[in-house]
Amino acid sequence: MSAELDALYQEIILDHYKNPHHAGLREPYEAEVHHVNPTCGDEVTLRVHLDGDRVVDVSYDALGCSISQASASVMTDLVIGRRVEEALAVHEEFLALMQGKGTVEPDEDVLEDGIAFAGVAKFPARVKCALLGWMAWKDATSQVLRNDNPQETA
Amino acid sequence: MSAELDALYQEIILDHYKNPHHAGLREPYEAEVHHVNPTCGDEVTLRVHLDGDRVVDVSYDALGCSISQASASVMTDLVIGRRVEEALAVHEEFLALMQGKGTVEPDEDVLEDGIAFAGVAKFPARVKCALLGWMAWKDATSQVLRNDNPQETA
Amino acid sequence: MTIPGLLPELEVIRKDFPILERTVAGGQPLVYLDSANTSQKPQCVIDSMVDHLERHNANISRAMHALGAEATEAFEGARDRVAAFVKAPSRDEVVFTKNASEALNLVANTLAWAKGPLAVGEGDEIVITEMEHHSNIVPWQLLAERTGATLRWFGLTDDGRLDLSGVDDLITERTKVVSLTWVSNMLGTINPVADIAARAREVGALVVVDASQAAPQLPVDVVASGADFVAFTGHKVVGPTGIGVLWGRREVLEALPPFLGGGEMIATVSMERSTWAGIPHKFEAGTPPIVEAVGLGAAVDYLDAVGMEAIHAHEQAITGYALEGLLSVPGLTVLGPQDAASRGGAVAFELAGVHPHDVAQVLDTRGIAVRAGHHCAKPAHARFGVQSSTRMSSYLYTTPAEIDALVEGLHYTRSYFKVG
Amino acid sequence: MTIPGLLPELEVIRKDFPILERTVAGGQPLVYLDSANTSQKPQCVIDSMVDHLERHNANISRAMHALGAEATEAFEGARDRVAAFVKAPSRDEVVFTKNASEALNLVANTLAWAKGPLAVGEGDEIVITEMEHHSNIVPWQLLAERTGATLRWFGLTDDGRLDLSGVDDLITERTKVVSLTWVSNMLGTINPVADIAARAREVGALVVVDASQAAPQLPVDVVASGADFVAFTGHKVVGPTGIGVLWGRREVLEALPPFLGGGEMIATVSMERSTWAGIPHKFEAGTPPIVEAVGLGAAVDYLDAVGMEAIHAHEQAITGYALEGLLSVPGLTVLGPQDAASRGGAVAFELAGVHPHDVAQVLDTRGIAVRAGHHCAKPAHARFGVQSSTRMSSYLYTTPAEIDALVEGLHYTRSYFKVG
Ligand SMILES: Cc1ncc(COP(=O)(O)O)c(C=O)c1O
Ligand SMILES: Cc1ncc(COP(=O)(O)O)c(C=O)c1O
Repeated sequence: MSAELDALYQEIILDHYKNPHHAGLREPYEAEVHHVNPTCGDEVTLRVHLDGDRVVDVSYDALGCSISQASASVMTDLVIGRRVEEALAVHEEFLALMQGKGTVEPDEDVLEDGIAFAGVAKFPARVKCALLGWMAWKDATSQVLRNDNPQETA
Repeated sequence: MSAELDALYQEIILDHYKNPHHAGLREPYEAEVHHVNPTCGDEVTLRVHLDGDRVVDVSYDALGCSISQASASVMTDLVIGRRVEEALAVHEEFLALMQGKGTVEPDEDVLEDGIAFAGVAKFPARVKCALLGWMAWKDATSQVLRNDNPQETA
Repeated sequence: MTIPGLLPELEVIRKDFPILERTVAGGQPLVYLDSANTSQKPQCVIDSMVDHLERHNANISRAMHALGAEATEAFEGARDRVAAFVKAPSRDEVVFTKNASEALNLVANTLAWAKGPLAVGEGDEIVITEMEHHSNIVPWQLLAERTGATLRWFGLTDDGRLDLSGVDDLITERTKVVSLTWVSNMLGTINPVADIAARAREVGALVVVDASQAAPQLPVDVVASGADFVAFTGHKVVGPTGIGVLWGRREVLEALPPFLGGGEMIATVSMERSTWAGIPHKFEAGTPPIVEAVGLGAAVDYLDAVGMEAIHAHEQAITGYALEGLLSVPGLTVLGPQDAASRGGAVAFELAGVHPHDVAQVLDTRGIAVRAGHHCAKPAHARFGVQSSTRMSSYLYTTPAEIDALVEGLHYTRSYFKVG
Repeated sequence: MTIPGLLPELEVIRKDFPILERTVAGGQPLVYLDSANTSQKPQCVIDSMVDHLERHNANISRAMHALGAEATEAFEGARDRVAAFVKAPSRDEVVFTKNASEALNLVANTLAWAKGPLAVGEGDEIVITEMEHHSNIVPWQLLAERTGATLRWFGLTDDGRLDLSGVDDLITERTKVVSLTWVSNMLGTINPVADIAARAREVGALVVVDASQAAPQLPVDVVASGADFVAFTGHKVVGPTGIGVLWGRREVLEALPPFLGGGEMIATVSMERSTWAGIPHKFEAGTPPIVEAVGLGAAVDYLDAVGMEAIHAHEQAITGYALEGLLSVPGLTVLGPQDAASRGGAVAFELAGVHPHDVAQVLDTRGIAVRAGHHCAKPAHARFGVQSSTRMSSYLYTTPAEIDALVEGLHYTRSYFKVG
């Protein structure tokens, strides 16, 4: 049973959980969202700061399990500094991995630390945890993009 | 199966069904009620005319199956002309017969043609039919009695 | 007996339904002709429920353990199957209720509280028909009474169809909702729902279709029906009691306020205020009918395996045969359309001189189960000047021999009551 | 292991529950500690449902044939058994709903439409508590929002009991309804419902008791509870999903307007207006959960046969043993009262350094089923400054050995996550 657990709780995940990257809420930002997982109550408040088509910062305050926290941390590593379009492509790749029920082979070149979540896909109840931060990021980003003249809302 | 049916559809019942006694709505009356059997939709409109403690007339307009029609007819035979108290006692006796699931031995001296309904008690779905007219009569009678100064409502 | 359209493997199908092997009334075989009231259940439906209760029972969503995951998958899997059964564009548009009545009340009730374009109020009109089941009348009476809106309805023609002559007077700019049955449970009439829906769309009214009698018998395509909502009930599609289905168009479901409040339908709750989950969960407060969904999933799979087209053909063949047999009984009058092609498999009739309750009683002593009464359609009975009727209704397991037994039983009834 | 109060024939009882023989997580025996979420079902309940579906299935009341009479008797017989289970003065006061959530919504919803003395409006107050399940919060939030009434609530003490210090400020002449849980599904607290009901009666308020967690564990006497309404749910009393119970005092049920409209709840229907059936049918629109009532009847019979006093003693013994074991785990904090005597069998806890979802996951790989999350009690979690917790909950089939497995699993969890 430990092997099964280890497949889920990769060292990388536990590391990110204990030491989350880019945690905390920062300014400036163009959109802030609050997402919850109604099932278990995990919550994330997340802000994005774009400059043109570039993701300059993603800051967040997350309450949740190791998987959801680590996933948010990994997500920020993967999207900050990228062009929005590229970041969205990474998001797609991560989504495909999570929804693949364990059949999708992760691409380390794209997902980097995100490949540690491959095992999560086999635990349907945890997929929502792993996606919480990503969904919040995507939502916030779309809000900024929808807004033709992005304004500071702080 | 014909024997079973015959236990239910006694000749007396079919006679009353074809030639109901005291049918039609008449004046004078002190109370009129309308009862329905919500299950099958059988309906009866019934009027009572009391003079002091005596049941002078019971008139009715009934739509329903053989059992409910015959039962109303037999009921009028049994209550008209009686003192209210006596009539209510007959009602109790009939009720006991109907709710006895076929275990109660009917008393012909009290129930007269009403004993023909003994077989109905074995058909739970038909008990409501047999009681429809009786319940309406009891309801109407109580209305008159509740009214300290009975007035013509016609 | 070979009638074109009958299911070819009828005897095999009957073997799937354990109750059909029962005897009643002192050893006589059961002739079950009350399927419009509730259908019988195939073994595979019963087995799926037993397997769930014996091996996978847990609460759903909220439970994260192995059993919880299995139960959730079984429940949500059933939603997928039901969505496929009615060709719903999205599984999220399939809301599980407790029966068709609740599904219809859900719509009427949330409209009573809706704000904005969906709000119903004074001056607005709700249109139903005179052939509705009480479950598609009373919710709208309550809505009208509570909001000050006016209830109007389509009358019926003498042959038991909707009287569409005044449609343009009835469905107008004032109309907010048109709710009608697809197939009448009393007259058998199949209504032109898509045409009426098209007219309702023109004036911007919502269209609610009561498919309680249609879903068991016809291939249903919710989008093609033109409706905004389609309701039906589990126990009439060879599924269990305790579950019904409301399909609704996403935009409308999303715009409606919640129905019942509680667990599962929330996004977050504080003492001061709460926010709602997305559809379909917004409308599913509390522990849903889990084992019932499992049974319903197996039921629609069963129907799909037999084939809804084939079932429809079978119903039509049996109904045609039944109409012929019934009309051979002297003094018998069939209510509703007389041709099988334009009707469903419920046939209500009168037998001169014998009250329906007595007809049903005599048939019952011969093992034949039919329904007598108003069939929860009092206004339709009133329209035809009758207080009640006898109704036979067939389903995919009904045989011509059962119809013969009915017809014979009706002849016997007449002789027993010495009519004619 | 002998602990005073345990059910003497525990191994025999376990044999009644087929699912307990299942293995999970690669061959490990199932340790089911999630009974407050939903209970497992004994074979006799499952068999009663199968027998009904295979032999007696028909619609009720409306069907007059042999099967219809059998189904009606089975359904109404279940009402008699449930009435006896909660000591209802009259079977007519027992309304079948789809779950406890619907039962609570039924009361809140009909009060929104009530006229006369029961009407709720501006200036009126509704009192609940901070430890309610979402299903006893959201319906009252909706009622308050829709009528302009004000929602108020009892706060909680640090040890997880109702803070009754301000009761006279909270329950006043303005109070129309007091609704509270008998046993908390998160904190385990058993509330003094009769005392609070007495106070509410003084000011003429209606009292609604959510007995969803009480009915499975305690002998319930609805009259002694002092309540006007008592709600519980079938699936937590070893019955099936798809059925709940609302008991209500006759006068109040009779005075309330109808809830859902449709078949079965009417006296008569015309297109212009309808009248209602008497209670309980007035509140049971549409085909009711028939096979579910059959299962529930068998379920309460089963519990009565084991004996509710004995079950209560068992729960207390197991809970005491569990509290002891849990508190031996370093870093573990139990939420709610710490003594078994004043609480029910659900124990929510925190484990320092490990998120509840992760605790549940590790336990699941050992075959142990617990619940993690907010347990539909977000406000109670917020009160204790936690977002979620892990909850173990026992029932009449729970053994001390299962508690040992849990405690061992928690030690393992700590070591796996390298805390302490
Ligand atoms: C205290 C309490 N109230 C209400 C409910 C709601 O019950 P149901 O989900 O069956 O409607 C539950 C269980 O989920 C509960 O524990
Ligand atoms: C046309 C129609 N509508 C609605 C219903 C109500 O279904 P249920 O009783 O399952 O809610 C029925 C069946 O009773 C029906 O035949």
